[in-house]
Amino acid sequence: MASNRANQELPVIARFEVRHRNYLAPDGSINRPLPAFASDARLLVALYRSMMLLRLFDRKAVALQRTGRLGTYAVSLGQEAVSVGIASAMQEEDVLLPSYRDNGALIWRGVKLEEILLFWGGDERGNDFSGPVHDFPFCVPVGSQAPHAAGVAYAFKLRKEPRVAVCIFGDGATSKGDVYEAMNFAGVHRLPVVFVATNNRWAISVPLRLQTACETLAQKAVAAGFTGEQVDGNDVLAMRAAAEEAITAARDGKGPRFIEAVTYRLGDHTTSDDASRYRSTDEVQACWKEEPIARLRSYLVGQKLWSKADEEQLAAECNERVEAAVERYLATPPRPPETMFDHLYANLPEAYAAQRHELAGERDA
Amino acid sequence: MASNRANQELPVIARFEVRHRNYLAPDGSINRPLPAFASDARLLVALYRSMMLLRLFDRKAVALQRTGRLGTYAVSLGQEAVSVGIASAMQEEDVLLPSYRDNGALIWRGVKLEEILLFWGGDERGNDFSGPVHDFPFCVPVGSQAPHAAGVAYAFKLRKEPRVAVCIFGDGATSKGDVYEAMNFAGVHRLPVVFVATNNRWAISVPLRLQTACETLAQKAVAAGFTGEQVDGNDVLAMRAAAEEAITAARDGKGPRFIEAVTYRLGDHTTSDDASRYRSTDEVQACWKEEPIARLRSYLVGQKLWSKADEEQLAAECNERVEAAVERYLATPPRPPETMFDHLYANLPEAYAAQRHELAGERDA
Amino acid sequence: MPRNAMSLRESAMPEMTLVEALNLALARAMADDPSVVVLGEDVGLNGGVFRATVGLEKRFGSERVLDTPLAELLISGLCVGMAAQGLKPVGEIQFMGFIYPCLDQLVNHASRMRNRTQGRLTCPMVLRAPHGAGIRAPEHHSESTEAMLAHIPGLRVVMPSSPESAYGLLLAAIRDPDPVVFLEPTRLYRAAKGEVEDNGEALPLDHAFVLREGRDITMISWGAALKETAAAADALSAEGILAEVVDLATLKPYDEETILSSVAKTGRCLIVHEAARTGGFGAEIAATVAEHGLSSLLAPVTRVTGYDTIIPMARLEQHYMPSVERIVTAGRKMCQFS
Amino acid sequence: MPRNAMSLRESAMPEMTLVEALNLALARAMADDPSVVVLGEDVGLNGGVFRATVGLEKRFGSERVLDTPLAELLISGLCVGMAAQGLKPVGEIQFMGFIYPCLDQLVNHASRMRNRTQGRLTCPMVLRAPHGAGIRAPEHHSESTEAMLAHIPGLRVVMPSSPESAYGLLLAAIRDPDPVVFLEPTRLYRAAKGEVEDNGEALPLDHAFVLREGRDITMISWGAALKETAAAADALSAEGILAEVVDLATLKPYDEETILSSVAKTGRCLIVHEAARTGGFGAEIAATVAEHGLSSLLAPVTRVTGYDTIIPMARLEQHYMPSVERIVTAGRKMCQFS
Ligand SMILES: Cc1ncc(C[n+]2csc(CCOP(=O)(O)OP(=O)(O)O)c2C)c(N)n1
Ligand SMILES: Cc1ncc(C[n+]2csc(CCOP(=O)(O)OP(=O)(O)O)c2C)c(N)n1
Ligand SMILES: [Mg+2]
Ligand SMILES: [Mg+2]
Repeated sequence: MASNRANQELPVIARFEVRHRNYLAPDGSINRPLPAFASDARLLVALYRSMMLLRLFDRKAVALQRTGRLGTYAVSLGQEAVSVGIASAMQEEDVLLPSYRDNGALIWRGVKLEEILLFWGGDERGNDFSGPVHDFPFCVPVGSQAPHAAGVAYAFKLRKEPRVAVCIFGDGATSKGDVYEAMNFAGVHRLPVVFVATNNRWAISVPLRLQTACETLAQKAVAAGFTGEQVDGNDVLAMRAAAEEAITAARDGKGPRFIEAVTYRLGDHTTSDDASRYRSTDEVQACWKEEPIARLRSYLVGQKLWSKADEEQLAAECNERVEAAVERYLATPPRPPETMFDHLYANLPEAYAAQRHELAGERDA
Repeated sequence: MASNRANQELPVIARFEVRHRNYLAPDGSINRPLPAFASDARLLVALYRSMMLLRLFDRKAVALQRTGRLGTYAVSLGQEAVSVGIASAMQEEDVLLPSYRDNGALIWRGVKLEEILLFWGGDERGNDFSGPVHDFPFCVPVGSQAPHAAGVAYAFKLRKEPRVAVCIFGDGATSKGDVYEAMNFAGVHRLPVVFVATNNRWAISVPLRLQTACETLAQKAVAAGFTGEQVDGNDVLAMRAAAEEAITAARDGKGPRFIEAVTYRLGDHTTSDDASRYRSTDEVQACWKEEPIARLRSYLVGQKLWSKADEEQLAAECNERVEAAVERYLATPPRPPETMFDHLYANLPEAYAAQRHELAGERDA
Repeated sequence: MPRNAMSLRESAMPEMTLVEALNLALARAMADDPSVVVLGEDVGLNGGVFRATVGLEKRFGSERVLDTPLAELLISGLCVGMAAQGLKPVGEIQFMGFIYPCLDQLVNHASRMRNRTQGRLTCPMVLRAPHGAGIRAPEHHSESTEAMLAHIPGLRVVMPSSPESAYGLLLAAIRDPDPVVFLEPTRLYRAAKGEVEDNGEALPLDHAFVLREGRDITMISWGAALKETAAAADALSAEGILAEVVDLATLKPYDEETILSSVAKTGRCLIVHEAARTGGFGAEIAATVAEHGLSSLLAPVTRVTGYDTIIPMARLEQHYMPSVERIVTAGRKMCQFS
Repeated sequence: MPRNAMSLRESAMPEMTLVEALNLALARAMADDPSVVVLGEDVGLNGGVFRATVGLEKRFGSERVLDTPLAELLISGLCVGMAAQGLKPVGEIQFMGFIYPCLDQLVNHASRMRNRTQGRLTCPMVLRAPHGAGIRAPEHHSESTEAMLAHIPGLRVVMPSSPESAYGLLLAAIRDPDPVVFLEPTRLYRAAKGEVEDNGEALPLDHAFVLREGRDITMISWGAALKETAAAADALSAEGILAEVVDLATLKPYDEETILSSVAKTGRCLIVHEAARTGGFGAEIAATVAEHGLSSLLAPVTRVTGYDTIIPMARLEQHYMPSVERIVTAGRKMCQFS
């Protein structure tokens, strides 16, 4: 077409590209030279153990939900490498701003399993958790934590603290203006923040192609003036390497980075969802072949870093840990109703003290 | 740095580029072969006349404001080529969604000068204008008309109408999530919509570098999955050509386009602003050399399409037209107070009829 | 449907749930008028997270039943643009807790498009969202902030409380030439059942419905809280207190007349809503009675509401919402007042 | 400052405008506390479109006085993140008409950060915005939708009405450990003058101020409308009607006690606000009086407010806002009531 040709003759004034990172093939073989940390066997095993714990914990949580002992719950099935890989590259003093599906990161950072259960069991005390005190709680309104991440990173920069904010959200979240506005601001001030989009290809029933026309989510960063990279989100080594690189760069004052982690949500969106309504078993089956835990296991076994016995012992350990947490969760009585007024303000205004009283059943009018 | 090198070795999976369009140099000479429409002398003269009318109208509007006969007003000084160039490429049945600084487009599309004055004089009747009936009124909340443009374009697509929505906003607006969300949606459905960012390098006192880290605004389209082009916004031929190409493509079902029009706001932000507080006279002076009207005049004069006599006649015509409009504006009395309830709902609910009565002073209890 | 005939009670005939009634109304509206378009997250193939749009995509196609990207501001803004072009968009916001990004579009555009263009452009859109707690949903899923919306001139705010009113009011909202926010009671989606005839008849907007006539006290409520309000009226009647129950149904603009005439009859006005008390829409009702019905009052106007705190998550939500007991206690006290 | 000593009247001593008082408070807060950060559109070199932040960037640097991109949602969200990190951000929204994109952050995050984390994270932020009409500003620049904000549990909403209260309340808002929306009366920015001592003393929040003592009628107002309310009180006193004028000042949480005790004394409650009537915050005051002050009422509670329509642009805005005449007429009528 003439006009198209005309356009093609115009000078190019800016170019951008998106790169892709992967080390481990689905069968556990190696696609390219591994990053330095991969020589640390203990780290690799720790990553593996953590993903496994998450998977078993998820399974238990769903069972609790099915038997009426937990509220709606969102599993990480198939996506374990993303949140675990990211968290493993963070320092304690960094700040995590997760979405509701990032249990893997919370657990890595020290949040107790029973605290996570408390939250999904409908108890705010789950948010007053044992992880780093400045970490944000789960964010339910999709993408709305991204501006917080920019604000946190701005505080770090202002105070000249070598800390990094890490914000994780889904592919659906990348459609929200919140995320775009936050990224654009982070670009302007070269803030120490890393944005991670977990592209599990579905936002509940909405497939990626209805979410955006972009061929990669990584290119969203072009609109914010910094670099985006696409990472195989089922390869925990790639996740860890990409996160390490991005977090280090951010810490060194080199500004924000964006990571697209391509994975797949093997389970339902949450326990309230029935994914069979909107996607085929074939698609899910195919993606099972890519999943991150088997992949790392193959690699570790191949490297003689992991054995069948290790696997059995790990399963036993994890189950024990999960069961103990469940017990503590179930043994935690609800807080008294009137505590819903606690922490409403630093000091409860007089105006509401009467309501608190009423709730406490102390109607001493 | 090692980690950077590592990244550079990763395979590239997507590439993007931004092109720049310009035909006329500031001195009116030609930088590259002109688009076909440039052989239409009457069109070129019409573009020139329209830009000139706008500049003279603006001057008069400011005078009215300074003498208390008009409210806050935003001039297009230096940016005339953008709105005129864009509008000139639209069909009557297309829909314009302008911001508050796009008088040039409204006038081209048939909105009367006195209607524009009425609006800025604080009278809603200015929005019930003589332009195409479906065109949107000025949008004051920055960027908030972008989702409307996507909605309008969706309606066109649904009804299979060969019409295009054209949405114009500023560089500041590109920081708003509204604009991003709308563009992203337009990309998904390949909607017939053209987004135009008038990059006049300032959002009131905020310079572009504090608005975004992007080297071009055109690259914002990469995040929405379609093409963005940077255009010399002081070259009305480039504006018209880019708009024509984009609008034609949109009309032909080829999806949305994004145009960054690089220009400069030679005047204050509005009559409420004093730009000397935040930018240097030198900067402004330098930009005067680039302005669009002198540029086109030089070209036209060089082509023997325009003479000094033409210029004098045009000025007289414009002034006459402007004065007549001002007279009609000043002769329009405010509407009766109770009409503030008219068009609140299609039928005024009983609940508010009494308030309307009260306002009308018809307190017949 | 006669004005006083609606009821939350069960009927002897085949019944449907409230959410099924909504689905029926949507299907009817789409079949009647090709300009009706449904859009939102998961409204297509999935049929909506609450199944309100189930079957619509299959029947009317994915161009008219449209899964949007995850962006509520976008959904509301698209509706404005579509409506200005003569479509009749029905947007779905998955939970009321996610409606806030729409407020800019609702306040600055939807509600004033007609007025600011003096009628040249209009905005016949509906924005649906489930409101309220009680289904043990996660954080941010239990909001009842209708008062924020009912303050916006040019908007209509409608809140059905039964399958019958859901059907008739949704049809009315879609046919209305102005923007309507339509808030549906989450915990009644499946719990409320009733017989709904798919006769295409809309209920009037800006009308309050007297669900039950009474003598001693007027109990005004809307949306989900009508369930407890009606149950409290039952309980009070067992004590000999005859309560008149009014379903406000449309909050903006609302039916002052029905309220004032009921209070004139009973002399007592008890308002029940799930939203937090301070600045809730109950305040507006109380203010109207204090302005125009003062002389008939036999007892102070009373509000039984959600507490003035963040609505707690599942473990405490039942303590937050107005309970039958709290309503009965308040009503009893008012009737003892002299 | 003694509780009853504030006045909108002029003083014999050197004066400053309301906006200068705000500037003084901001400078004081920034000097006192290095964690205070000012952010918004044009707040830096330009000193804010109303000049409230003039000089701050020069004095405290562009890292602490930060020109943001044009994005209000971002501004509010940044504040939440900064505040959770121990900064004390003071965000500026250029006009209240552009505050709506902040609502999601205010409702879902700022107001509940403390409660939902059980005190682990907090949100000591201030969001400033000018409210109200009367300066012939363009469309969307004249909003008074404080009622939408005052319904949000966990938030504070503060509205000064004079240079003195602007200074003292802004200091209080910045020092408060919880999120505060601070709405400034646009048309009093330069019109209201008063003597302000830069003594670093904050005024109490959640306190209403009795600006003028009276006997016959309590007139409650806030923000910009206090100007006309005070003038109406003057006019009524010329007729022998002694009005008590209460500046609500903090709407959320508000000072019920001062209102109820004043109404108990005068027996009449007249509420004046610029916002649209239906669902305005006046409804809450009226409801409280109807609930807890009913027995003392000698006349119906009355609201004089903006009309329930879109606030018109400049040519009609004066007809929209409560005028001295409308207030006087209402007050007179209430005092004739028996
Ligand atoms: C703002 C907002 N809108 C809607 C929802 C309801 N909702 C919860 S999760 C979800 C899909 C999110 O998809 P994505 O961002 O891809 O994350 P994923 O669940 O796949 O991890 C939706 C629509 C929400 N929580 N927040
Ligand atoms: C949402 C919103 N925020 C703030 C304002 C106040 N305001 C009016 S114009 C403007 C700057 C706009 O800059 P830009 O988008 O570059 O357009 P320009 O004025 O340069 O044409 C601002 C901040 C507004 N109108 N809308
Ligand atoms: Mg997803
Ligand atoms: Mg600009």
